[in-house]
Amino acid sequence: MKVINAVLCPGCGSLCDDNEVYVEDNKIVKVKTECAISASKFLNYNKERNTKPLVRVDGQLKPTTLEDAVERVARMLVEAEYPLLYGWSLTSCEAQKKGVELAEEVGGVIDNTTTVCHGPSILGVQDFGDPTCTLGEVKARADLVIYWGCDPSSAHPRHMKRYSSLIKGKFRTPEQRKVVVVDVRKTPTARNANLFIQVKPNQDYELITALKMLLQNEEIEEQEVAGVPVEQIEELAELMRSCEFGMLFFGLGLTMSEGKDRNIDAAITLVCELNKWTKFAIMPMRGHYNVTGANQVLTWQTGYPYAVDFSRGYPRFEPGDTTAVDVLSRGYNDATLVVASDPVANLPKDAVKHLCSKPLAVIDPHMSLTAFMADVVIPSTFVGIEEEGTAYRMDGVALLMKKIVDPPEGILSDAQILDLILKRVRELKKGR
Amino acid sequence: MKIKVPPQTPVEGEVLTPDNLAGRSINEILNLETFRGNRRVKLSELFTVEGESASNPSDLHLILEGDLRKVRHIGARMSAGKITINGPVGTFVGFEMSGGTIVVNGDADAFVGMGMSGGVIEVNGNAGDAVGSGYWGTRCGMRGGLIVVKGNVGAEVGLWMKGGTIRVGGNADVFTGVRMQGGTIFVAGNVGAKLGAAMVDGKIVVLGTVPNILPSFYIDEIRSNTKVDGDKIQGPFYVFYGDITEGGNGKLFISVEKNQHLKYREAYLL
Amino acid sequence: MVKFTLLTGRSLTQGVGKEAGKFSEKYIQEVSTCQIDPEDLKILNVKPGDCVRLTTEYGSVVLRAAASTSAHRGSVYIPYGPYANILIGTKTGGTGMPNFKGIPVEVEPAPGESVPDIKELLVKIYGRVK
Amino acid sequence: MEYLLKNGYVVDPVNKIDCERMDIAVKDGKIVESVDESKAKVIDVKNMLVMPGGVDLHSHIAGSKVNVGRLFRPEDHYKDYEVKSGVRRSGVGHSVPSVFTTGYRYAILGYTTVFEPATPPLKTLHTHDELNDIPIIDKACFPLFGNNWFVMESIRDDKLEECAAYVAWLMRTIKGYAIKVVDPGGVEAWKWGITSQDFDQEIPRFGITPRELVRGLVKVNKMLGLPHPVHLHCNQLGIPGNYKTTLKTMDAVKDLAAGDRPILHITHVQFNAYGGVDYLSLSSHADDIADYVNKNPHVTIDIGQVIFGDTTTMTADGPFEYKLFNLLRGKWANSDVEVETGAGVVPITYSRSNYVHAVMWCIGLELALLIKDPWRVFITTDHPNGGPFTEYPRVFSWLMSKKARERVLKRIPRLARVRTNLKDIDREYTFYELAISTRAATAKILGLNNKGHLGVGADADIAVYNINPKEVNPSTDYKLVRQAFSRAYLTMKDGEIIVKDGEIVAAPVGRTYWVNTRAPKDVEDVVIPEVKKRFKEYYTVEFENYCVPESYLAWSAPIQPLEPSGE
Repeated sequence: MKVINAVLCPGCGSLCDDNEVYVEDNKIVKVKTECAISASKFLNYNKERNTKPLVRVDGQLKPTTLEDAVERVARMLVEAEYPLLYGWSLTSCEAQKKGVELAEEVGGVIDNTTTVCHGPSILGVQDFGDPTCTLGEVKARADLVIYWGCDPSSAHPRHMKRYSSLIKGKFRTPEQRKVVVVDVRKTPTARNANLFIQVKPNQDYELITALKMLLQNEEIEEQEVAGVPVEQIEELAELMRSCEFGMLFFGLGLTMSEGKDRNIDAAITLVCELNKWTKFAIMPMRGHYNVTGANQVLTWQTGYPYAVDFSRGYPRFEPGDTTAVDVLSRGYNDATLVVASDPVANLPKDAVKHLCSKPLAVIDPHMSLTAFMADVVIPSTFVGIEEEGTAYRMDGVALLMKKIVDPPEGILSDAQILDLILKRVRELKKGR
Repeated sequence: MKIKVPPQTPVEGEVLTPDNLAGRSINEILNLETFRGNRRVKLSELFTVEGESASNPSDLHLILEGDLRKVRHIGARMSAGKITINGPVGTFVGFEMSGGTIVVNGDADAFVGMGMSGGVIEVNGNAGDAVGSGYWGTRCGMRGGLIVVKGNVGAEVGLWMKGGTIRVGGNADVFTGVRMQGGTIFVAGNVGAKLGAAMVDGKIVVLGTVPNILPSFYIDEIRSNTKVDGDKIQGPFYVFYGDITEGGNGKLFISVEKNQHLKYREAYLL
Repeated sequence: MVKFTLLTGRSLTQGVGKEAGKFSEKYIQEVSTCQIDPEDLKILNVKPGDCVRLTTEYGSVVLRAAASTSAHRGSVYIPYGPYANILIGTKTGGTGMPNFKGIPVEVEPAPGESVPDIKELLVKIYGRVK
Repeated sequence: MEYLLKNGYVVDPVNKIDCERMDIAVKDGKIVESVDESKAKVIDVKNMLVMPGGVDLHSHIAGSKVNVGRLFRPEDHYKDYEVKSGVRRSGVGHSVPSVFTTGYRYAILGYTTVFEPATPPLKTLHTHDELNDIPIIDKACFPLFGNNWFVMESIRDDKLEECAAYVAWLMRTIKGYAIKVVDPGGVEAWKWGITSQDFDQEIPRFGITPRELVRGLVKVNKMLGLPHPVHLHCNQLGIPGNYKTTLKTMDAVKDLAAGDRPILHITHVQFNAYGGVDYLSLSSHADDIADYVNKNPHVTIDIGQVIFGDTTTMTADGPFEYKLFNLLRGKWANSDVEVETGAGVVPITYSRSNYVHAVMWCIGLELALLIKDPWRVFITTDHPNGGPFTEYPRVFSWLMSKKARERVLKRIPRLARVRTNLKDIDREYTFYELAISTRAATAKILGLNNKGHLGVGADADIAVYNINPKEVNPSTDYKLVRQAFSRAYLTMKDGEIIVKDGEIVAAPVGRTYWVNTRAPKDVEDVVIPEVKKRFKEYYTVEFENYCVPESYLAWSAPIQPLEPSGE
């Protein structure tokens, strides 16, 4: 039995890199980790695995050769006038780079799942900036940690113990840290917080506004705001003002409810305001393990982090129009390639309806719901288990994921498959 | 010009401005290129053209017919002349336009008049989100001109707006006048929540209902009427100022009659 | 029929189940269950495990009801997934992001109805598979 | 492939060639004595200016803060884009261009080597990820050490050898090139919200002053024999009256110098040469700085010239960016990095009619003109802090023409003219001096023996500009100078033609240099396990995962350190 140390978990945006994985006969037999999602990932990744390229014939998915599948995807993309290349958050930066190159070559729109997680956060950043830090800064210094509209106990199970509220750092012990949760529900994280503030759905913006008023010593002409008594808001304002290093982690509770980018606008400007009082930083809790990487790669290659339209031969960014849900709901695209994501499970019904009404190809290690609906399915390796690759943690720290076991025979990585498609696309374009 | 068949993929309409078309013969216009999706196509593939061109953009009246829902950026950066669109139209109508007139006899999709600095856009139907906003990151919305929407508008009307006027005949969704820095928004119908959020200057007049007022606005007075571009609008109105968190001096004029649930704020009148 | 606010979100079970596969019992079970406050269940006259029909402006679906004290009164919580998506609209307010949280929803008991099988559901709504 | 560039006017200061008509022969990527004219491809560059490829030692082109600048400024790029064509990938430009565009635009200016001067060690995998994607040019990155806990603790405890071992380990582990110090101790203070760190003030909770820290790192640099001196961004950057700090800093290491090899490079000095007590009384002290540099061979500087227009400031100096944000109230990004450093990004528009900006503009040029030895003052805009690198030709024309300077001087506020010395300076750079300051001297101070000259054995990195140096008088024809330097007639990199008549015709991969340093084995054997032990407490990543493997670099070019020159 082989023991591999310091293994990165390709689970969530925390990208914990201290897991121990035990391998016997090219199989993962045991994982030392404190995280249920991580354990499930390493031990179950091989279940419900499709190892054959599939193609839809008479309504049924039938096995085919890799060559045939690549040919079909390439043709689909070359014939399309406005293909959408969507996904990218559960794969390596190496594959994402190939994706950008392919999107540029076929004149399509490339969008990643940011569009339905922290897209609004990016729009907020583009208006106001991003006073942030790496997670180690929180570990070393934070004496106030706020989780707003996020539930790390459920979505980032080790976040608190490894990076934020429950870890000992150079200048802080866990006992010296205060934890505040603001959410519409009493989440598992909220149950252990020093202060839980239950905000009415869709009224986070009002609550942040009230906080800003109190920080500026302005009077509020209300008894309660967003369902929260003004005294309780004052209590939170005082905690924020008086801490030495405050950290605001926020999640989809802010980006998905009414206000979206404006909620983030408010949260960022709140943190800017707080820096007049003390040191304060803000960070989105990114979900998929390499969605941050997708933003980074797209940004340095195209200038824009998501929703990039190459139809005119150069990158254009018009979120609200070139974002995946808008492209699909307006019926713009005439073909879709989905890589490392499952839009059928994640996007609203009407968007999925259009997705399934046009040619659809999927590259994914899993038999996802989208693969179940696709015309062509190409199985790929699991990055971080069967394949090396770069990934970016939620705070922008890049790390190299390891290869732990060999993939099933004949299965290529996302990057390799995309490269084959790209080559074939170039040949087909030349021939036209 | 009439669109032949509604396109399946988005068409770039930037070329469709009096500035671009003036001085060209019908044949030349038919041979102009644009993009349908990623394909370069001639206008003749998309449109049939009748009538005659003019040598001066300001004398040119371009009439577009048909289903233009997937045609975006029509009238982008135009400076003079007139475009009439008979039918529904796609996103970014009048993008960064500086002069002239666009009339849409149908619904317009999102981002009407993004970054416009002058001219008039009239939508005789509904309009989508972020009417009169600005390109991402510029922190500057519409700076001048007039946008009139007969029907309803989506969220974030007048986002970052700095000047000019937006008139809405129907209802406006959430965040009307968010981050507004100047200019005037008039809504004849109802508005959604977070009216005037983080505005620093400018004026918003609402004749219909307002679900609530943000805690960062203070009541100032009750006025019997107000003016929008010189037109007298009959009140009475609650007048709020804010957004206090931005040190703002924006003004909200809100119908007293339709918003009796705000009566409790009268207690704070000095 | 009672009016609620719909919230969708992540849950640990959904996260763990997802890793086990999107057709796994664990995942499907989790994403086809809606969590409602026990008091609200009483008002609906529904027991945990019973089926309820949820209807929004955008769609309608039958799910299993579960009692949860995390969900506060007046709200219904569904983990992200193919069932929740039926109830979500595509309006993005110019941001690219649909409203996944805070949507008005009507809930009513659905005796005699059952939670649709995932594959049948996909085929029924999105077609393509024969 | 063999080439012969015929009949050009060659300017090659290393080989003391000043506008001589001669041929340059190229074979297998190198400059050679001669080639067989019947086999070689002959390119006639008659009456054109031939120089070594440009070498930029300080330009923020890659890494996390650059990408923050790209990400939060869509308005910076949406009107300046490059369409995909031929070998060229698409991209966007202006002040924070995308990676492909960065490589192309540098090559079009005739630059072939560009160093990224600030990488947080923890985020250096990211920096290399971007450097790998920048085509054509050779590059490297400087890891930040000036606020590093291990460094501060070991210098405090007087354990210089251990500090050197740590620096050596880090440099080769993450594939860095030189010791970069930004606002020594000031970023650590900022992590507690403190925005001002003086040179002789104790760094909070570390019991050491920036003076001790800088001296320690200069000693370490010598012990390790790194090819480039300590590359320092001083305390109090951007603050009126800061010229005193700059002078103090340079003087603090004077006694450590040996021979005439510079031991300290002070970067973008324009931002650190201010007199006055506030922005209203801001004035130029470039003359005092220049005077010091003229008298003391142990320092070199680059200017950090300001260009009027819109750009993006970005630096590891987080507290400076916070202060700038409070002046401008626009967008602000800050990114503190655990244990090591921080970063801030703030967009700015330098305006000719703004008194402060006008003074800044004057100071940069004064520095370049008052420092007599072009081997010790280098032309930069601290891209993109003073302005985008694409504006270099404009800077060249100002340095080469008093008339060009006067055109701008006439249009800045009167008080800015009064409180600066630029109006009284008559000096004009020659092509020879320009070649020193933009390639020969920068290559030399970086320790790149194969760059910055056209002698036999040098890398065949060549720039040909369509201007006749014998006929054109830069003093009056400054517009021609600007035009010629904006679009190289020909850029050759490693013997391959990259730019032809201002257009990109090839886009090969460029090298990434790094220094393969080692401290004595017995010291490293003690220090590295100790670092590993403290790593768990300090960081949030595992020691093993901190490493950037050599295989990660698209074209790894390790450099051996020089002979150590003692403590």
